[in-house]
Amino acid sequence: MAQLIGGLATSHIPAIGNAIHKGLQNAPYWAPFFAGYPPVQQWLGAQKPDVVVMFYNDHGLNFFLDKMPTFAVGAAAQYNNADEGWGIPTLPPFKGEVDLSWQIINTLVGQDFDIVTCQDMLVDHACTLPLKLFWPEGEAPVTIVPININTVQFPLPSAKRVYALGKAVGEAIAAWDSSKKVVVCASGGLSHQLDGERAGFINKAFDLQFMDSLVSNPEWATQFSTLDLVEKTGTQGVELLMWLAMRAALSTAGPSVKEVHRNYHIPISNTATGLMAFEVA
Amino acid sequence: MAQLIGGLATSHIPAIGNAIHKGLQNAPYWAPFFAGYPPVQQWLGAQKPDVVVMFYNDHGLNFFLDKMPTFAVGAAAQYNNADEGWGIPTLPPFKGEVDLSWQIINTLVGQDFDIVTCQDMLVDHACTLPLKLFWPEGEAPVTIVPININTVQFPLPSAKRVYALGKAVGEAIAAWDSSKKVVVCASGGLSHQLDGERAGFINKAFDLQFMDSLVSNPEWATQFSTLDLVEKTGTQGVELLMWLAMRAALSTAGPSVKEVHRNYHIPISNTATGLMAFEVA
Amino acid sequence: MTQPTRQIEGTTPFDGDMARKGYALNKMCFSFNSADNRAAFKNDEEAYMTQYGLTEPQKAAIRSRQVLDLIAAGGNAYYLAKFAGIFGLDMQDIGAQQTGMTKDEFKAKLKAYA
Amino acid sequence: MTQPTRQIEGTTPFDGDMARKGYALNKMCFSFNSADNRAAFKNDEEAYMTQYGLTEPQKAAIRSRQVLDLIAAGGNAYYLAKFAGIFGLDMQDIGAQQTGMTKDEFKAKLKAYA
Ligand SMILES: [Fe+3]
Ligand SMILES: [Fe+3]
Repeated sequence: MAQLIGGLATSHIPAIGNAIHKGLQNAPYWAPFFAGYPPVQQWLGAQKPDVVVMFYNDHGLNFFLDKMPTFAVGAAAQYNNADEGWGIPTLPPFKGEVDLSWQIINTLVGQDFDIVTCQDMLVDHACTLPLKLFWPEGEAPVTIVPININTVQFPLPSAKRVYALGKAVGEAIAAWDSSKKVVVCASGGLSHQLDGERAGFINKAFDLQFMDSLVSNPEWATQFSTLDLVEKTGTQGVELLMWLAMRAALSTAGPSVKEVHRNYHIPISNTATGLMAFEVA
Repeated sequence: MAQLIGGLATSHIPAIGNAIHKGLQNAPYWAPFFAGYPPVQQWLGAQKPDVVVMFYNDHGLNFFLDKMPTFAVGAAAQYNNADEGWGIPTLPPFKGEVDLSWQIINTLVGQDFDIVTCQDMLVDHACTLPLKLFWPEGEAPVTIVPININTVQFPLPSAKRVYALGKAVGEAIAAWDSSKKVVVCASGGLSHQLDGERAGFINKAFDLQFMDSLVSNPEWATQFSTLDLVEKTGTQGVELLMWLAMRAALSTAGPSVKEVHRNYHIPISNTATGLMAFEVA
Repeated sequence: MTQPTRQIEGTTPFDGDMARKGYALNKMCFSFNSADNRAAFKNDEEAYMTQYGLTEPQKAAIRSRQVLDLIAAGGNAYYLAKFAGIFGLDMQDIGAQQTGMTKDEFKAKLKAYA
Repeated sequence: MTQPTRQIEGTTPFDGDMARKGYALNKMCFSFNSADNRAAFKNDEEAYMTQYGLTEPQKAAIRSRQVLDLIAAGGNAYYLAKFAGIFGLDMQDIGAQQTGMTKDEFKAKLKAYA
């Protein structure tokens, strides 16, 4: 059976791709952000996972309001990155782990998750940037299964529902007939708001409490409704749902987790950026 | 509050559209099929519903395997019919009941159904033909909310899950702040199989038992797995899931239902055709 | 796939394995919703199949017009119906072909269920 | 809508009401994923807006480049970002505009959260 060895979580922002492209990692603005990643890169270098299951939210690249899914699971052999409207250079395609995709799809539908399956799927910066941040040299030596969670159009799935999804994904990984090592990854958050008179809103106290909760009390944030989360974390801060799904998956792999590393830096663009890595204990 | 007054169920087959187009309703082959509809047409003429919530399955017109939903709810102001590959004349567009669409969407996501929302949606013969059969003269005097249930790609949602969906839709209709009269409609089945060495398979005994069960024991068919249903009703017979969703919605509107009418005729094309109409009692 | 495999006689459920295998074939058939695409296919079948990236077994199955071969190549009934439509075949033609009957025999078989 | 309305200061959740209202506007912004479409828009904004069926308030909001107006017209942040990108505006330009600050003031506001 496959082994779920740990979990990762990171913020994503298009500007990060630009900074990587321009080699600005050590510029004063960017250094406190990029400095967070080497410990996680080293951990990954030692652990050598084969597959990343990526919880992320599409930003209007692959999905539009004509067919807006709540949860969408990729089942493609290859995922292409593409122009999201800003002409930022795209990353090379990523290889899909199709067997695991179908393992997850079968498990989820079997547990009454009404997912969309995607045999063709463009992946945006939210899916690609974490892989570049964790494996900065060349192409990431992993295959992927992208799982998209709607943060674009309300009603969003509740935090509770997302947590349940993550658990089911964890169970699917554990039951996968494979000798591969898997990590789950969350891409999104932490608190930020791009739109409205409250643009630029950040909530450090909440973010830190949320990061702490993931270590030992992972269901803490499932008490909040979507509007609670908007109020506390901003309209795009709800992307922390990805972190919940990731952590829920880990909860199925062992009785507890060990925090490998974390970083928190304000601001990059309009965002409070967070980074965490967990090992199954 | 809106009133859910009854439910309809009918088979759909592209050839029916052709027969209507060519005026073959009284031809010997077609008469036993079309003869089933006038009592239901009269009932609808007396009841005068304003809105039809249509459970149907897309046949590869609006959805492909790149984004294949389990459940998709239409939220468009207008739904266009289109060529499905055979060049059969299309029907004029249907008006959407957008307020009810969002009422249903909000209720479903609130109850942990992970639906796809569609603000743009082509509707195929499965959505259009029932309306033409029930209102043969001119355009159907109703607005619609189409709800698509995957029967194309396995894993399909289980019969149990579809029943739960139908119940939630019924609850959403009952809680809709409107004075409109609503009927729920199922389009699909009954037993038939188009593909494989078993093509042409029909199971009359099962169909009749299923139709009976809908009157007084509506959850009867939820005991069956998807593969049970394939075995008993054929690869496309699983479209009877639509009937289950429709009946489940009715179960929320009153303690029981009264059967208004039924018809069952073998065969049209490769299909055992069924028709039922229920009134909330 | 960890799904338990259960055989149903003469039946191939279109599951993940089939969906993977048949993707290009089904995508081509999906394109036949458009009359222009149907015309383009008829005009040059080989070029059209190559454009959609069909595998060699899929191309052979399309050339053969044999529905059972198309299913074995990953074809899905809902999409294959659009391919059959190009040749004016109805569901009873297809049923007859798959069951090795004449169309009249197949019709009689259906009627016998009544 | 039977959803209880709850006000969050300076915030417009993109719910069903907004999604309905903003459909044409967001569809146009979604089209800006393509460089060709961005060029077509820049070449003739009015014709492009008409092609996508924008309402008069949506057209006015696009002409004004005012993000708050675009939101009021049903625009969604994820799609509007693509419109802003056409003019080389980053998220801090947009944040400054919406909050009535200079960009430096807006950056200072963000930094103060650290
Ligand atoms: Fe984001
Ligand atoms: Fe059908």
